[in-house]
Amino acid sequence: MVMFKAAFVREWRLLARQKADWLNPLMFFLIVLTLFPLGIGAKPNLLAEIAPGIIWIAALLSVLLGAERLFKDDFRQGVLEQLVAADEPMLFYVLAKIISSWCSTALPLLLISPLIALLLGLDATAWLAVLLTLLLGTPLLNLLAALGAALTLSADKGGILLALLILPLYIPLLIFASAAVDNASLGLDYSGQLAVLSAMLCLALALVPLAVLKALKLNVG
Amino acid sequence: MFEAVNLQLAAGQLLQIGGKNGAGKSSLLRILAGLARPDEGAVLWQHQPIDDSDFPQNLCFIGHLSGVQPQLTALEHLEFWQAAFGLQPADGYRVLATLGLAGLEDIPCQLLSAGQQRRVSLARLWLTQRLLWILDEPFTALDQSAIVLLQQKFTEHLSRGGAIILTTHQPLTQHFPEAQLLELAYRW
Amino acid sequence: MFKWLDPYAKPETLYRLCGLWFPWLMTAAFISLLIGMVWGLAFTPADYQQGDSYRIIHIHVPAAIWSMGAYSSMAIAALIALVWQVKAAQWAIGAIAPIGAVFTVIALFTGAAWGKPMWGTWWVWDARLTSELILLFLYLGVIALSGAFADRQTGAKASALLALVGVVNLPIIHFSVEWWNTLHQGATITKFAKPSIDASMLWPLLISILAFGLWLAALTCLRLKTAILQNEQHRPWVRQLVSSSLKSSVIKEG
Amino acid sequence: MNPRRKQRLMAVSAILLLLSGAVGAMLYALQENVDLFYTPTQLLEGFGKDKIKPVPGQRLRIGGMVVPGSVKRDESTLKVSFDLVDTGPIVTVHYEGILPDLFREGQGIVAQGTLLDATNIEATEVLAKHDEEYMPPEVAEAMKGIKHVPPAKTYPGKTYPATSAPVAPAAAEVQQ
Repeated sequence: MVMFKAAFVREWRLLARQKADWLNPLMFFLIVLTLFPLGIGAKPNLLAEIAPGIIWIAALLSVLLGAERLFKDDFRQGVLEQLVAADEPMLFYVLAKIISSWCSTALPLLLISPLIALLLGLDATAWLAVLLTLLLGTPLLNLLAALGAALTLSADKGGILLALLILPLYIPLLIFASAAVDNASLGLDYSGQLAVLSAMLCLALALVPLAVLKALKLNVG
Repeated sequence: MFEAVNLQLAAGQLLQIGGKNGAGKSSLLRILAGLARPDEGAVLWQHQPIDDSDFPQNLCFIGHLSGVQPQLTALEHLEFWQAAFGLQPADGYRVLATLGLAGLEDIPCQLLSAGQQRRVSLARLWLTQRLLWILDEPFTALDQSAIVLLQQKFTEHLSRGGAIILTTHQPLTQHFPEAQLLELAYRW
Repeated sequence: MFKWLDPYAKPETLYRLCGLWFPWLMTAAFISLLIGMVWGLAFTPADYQQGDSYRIIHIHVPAAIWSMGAYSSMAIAALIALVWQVKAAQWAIGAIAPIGAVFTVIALFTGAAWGKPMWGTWWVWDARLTSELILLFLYLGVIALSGAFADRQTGAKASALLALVGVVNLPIIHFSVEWWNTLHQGATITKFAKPSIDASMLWPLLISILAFGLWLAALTCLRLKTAILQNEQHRPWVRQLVSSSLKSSVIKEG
Repeated sequence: MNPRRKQRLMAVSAILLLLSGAVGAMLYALQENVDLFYTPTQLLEGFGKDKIKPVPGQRLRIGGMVVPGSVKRDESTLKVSFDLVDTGPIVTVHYEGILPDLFREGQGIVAQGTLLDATNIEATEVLAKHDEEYMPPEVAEAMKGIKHVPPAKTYPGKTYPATSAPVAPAAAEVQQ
């Protein structure tokens, strides 16, 4: 717990000093969203129809954009190897990393989601569905991105490989999230999809931190 | 990389690992610290393989990477290490002052010189109670006064029954007549 | 733990064993593949609903089953590699992954070719098809990851870890047809009740499945042999092997 | 209990809790039908507690049984229309394209498209699902009567000359 607090405080200090790390993905998200209406023409119906897909793809790309830096500095600076050698409770370090990365990349997306809904012509029910799926889905994005970052930590072309490894794992998330928003905009019930999303989230919360831990140790060793 | 390394270290002893560049000094240190696995053979701590013992809780490892994050200040580093590595709670200002960093506590480390960054990294040794120190080139970038300071710290640690394994090209025998020297030869 | 595994984990022994098994496995695979394909594709009766199109199951089903079978064996190898640090298991991962990927491609391709006339579409994003596609991506990820590191050991271990994480996909593939209302039909022969396929079609299908399994095993042996030689090329036993095989070829020529 | 072991115990119990949460959520999800479509009754009488009716122009999926005798084909194009039924009301689906082999009168299909008016749907895709049973025609006849095989349509290919896959008629000849 001490470790968790220490790592969390350290992470927030770093985020406060390296604002580009989390502001850039957010800007990227917004710009991608504004490019879509320009690219397909501002037909309100069409836009509302494909909005869930756009929002989700922009969200997962922006999470991916911030993923590589997650453990990179600590690896390069030797913090990781010192933690591993001293056998400190790394699990808490990993959790602190993932939680603060969610707070810095995904939480802002949730906060600006009403604006996005307005931009893409979504109605209130669809917006609620977008919000709920983002709430359940973005932690999963961050967890899997952390896994990818940890696996490719010492790889030669880590960044692009990270995307190649993790994007396929995002497919089920994308399918259920956009199905939920789709159902919502058709006036259908979408609690089933939300349940699937929360099942995936629970599973990932249980297993991914351990896998991240193992991957970090592999890359350090 | 190397074969037939056989060594023992008792409490209160210092082991210096020497050898030419590329002889495998750092790799040997990583194996001793449990970060890498030997292809053959084993590392024992109190007659037990290090994986099954309380070895990690007795180890303080500082590799050739300093562990200093450029954006954080010296004081913030001490705070993190104190909490994360379970070090002694201590007055950070006092430790940093001992190391000649008074007045530089709240400056991001990227603004410090290489030698000053090294001092920040080594500050951990002033906070730890752990028995075995494994240090990779601790004297790199340090000036003469800092080297003397560090050697004094070594003497103090050894007299308390600690043990030190380090790599360096610095001759240490005049300060530590008891020190063992292991010279790694370049095999091909 | 796993003491009985130790002698087989020794690269030299494993190399000999693979060399010993390979010809038998390959011959058996070839014969059963021939029987299964000819019987299944030419001599079984047509289906009462699907006509002749259904015959593609004699390729589709074995490929799909063994794409998952290959993944499970790869995951077991990964577990052994990570927990007991057995090098041979690391090499086995690299040996199996490309074969599994090819089987997955075969399953996806034949499935699409079957789906077009039967369902009316090449591809739908339903649970079974999507999870099988993710299986392919997992295979590709394992292959890419193992080659991405300057330190080959790290690459092997990282890909082993990815292979283990990907195991969650296997039950999803298997149960997807029961859990979701998918276009893909339910299990025919792997369900616990009596297979819902007529005996005249079942037998050639079973032979094809056996054939694909033997094929997988034979190719794995072959690739593992190569991997062992590559990784152990500087060891004395490999040098001895090479020099003795060189000698015998010289004698033959002389 | 030493702190290290206590932490391990906490981690293990947290993981077990999360895993059971995952299983619970999955079981709930399986009760809900995730892959939803409207049935003709729901389309006409409204869906759910609030009797929500889809509006014309809305995209939707509809699933039902093809009403026997309702399949009407255009002579010169691939245009086809058919009626779908579940328990009472009938809706008409209009489609242009090749119908799947397993499209039969009296069988269940799912169509995806847009609602034209209250009872008409313009489909962009018609999907037919088949079961996991495989058997030769004779066995099917012996076991099930000819339930799956409407009398005039013993061989799939011959029922829909305009749309069938080319292999099917050949199969018929082999059988005879």
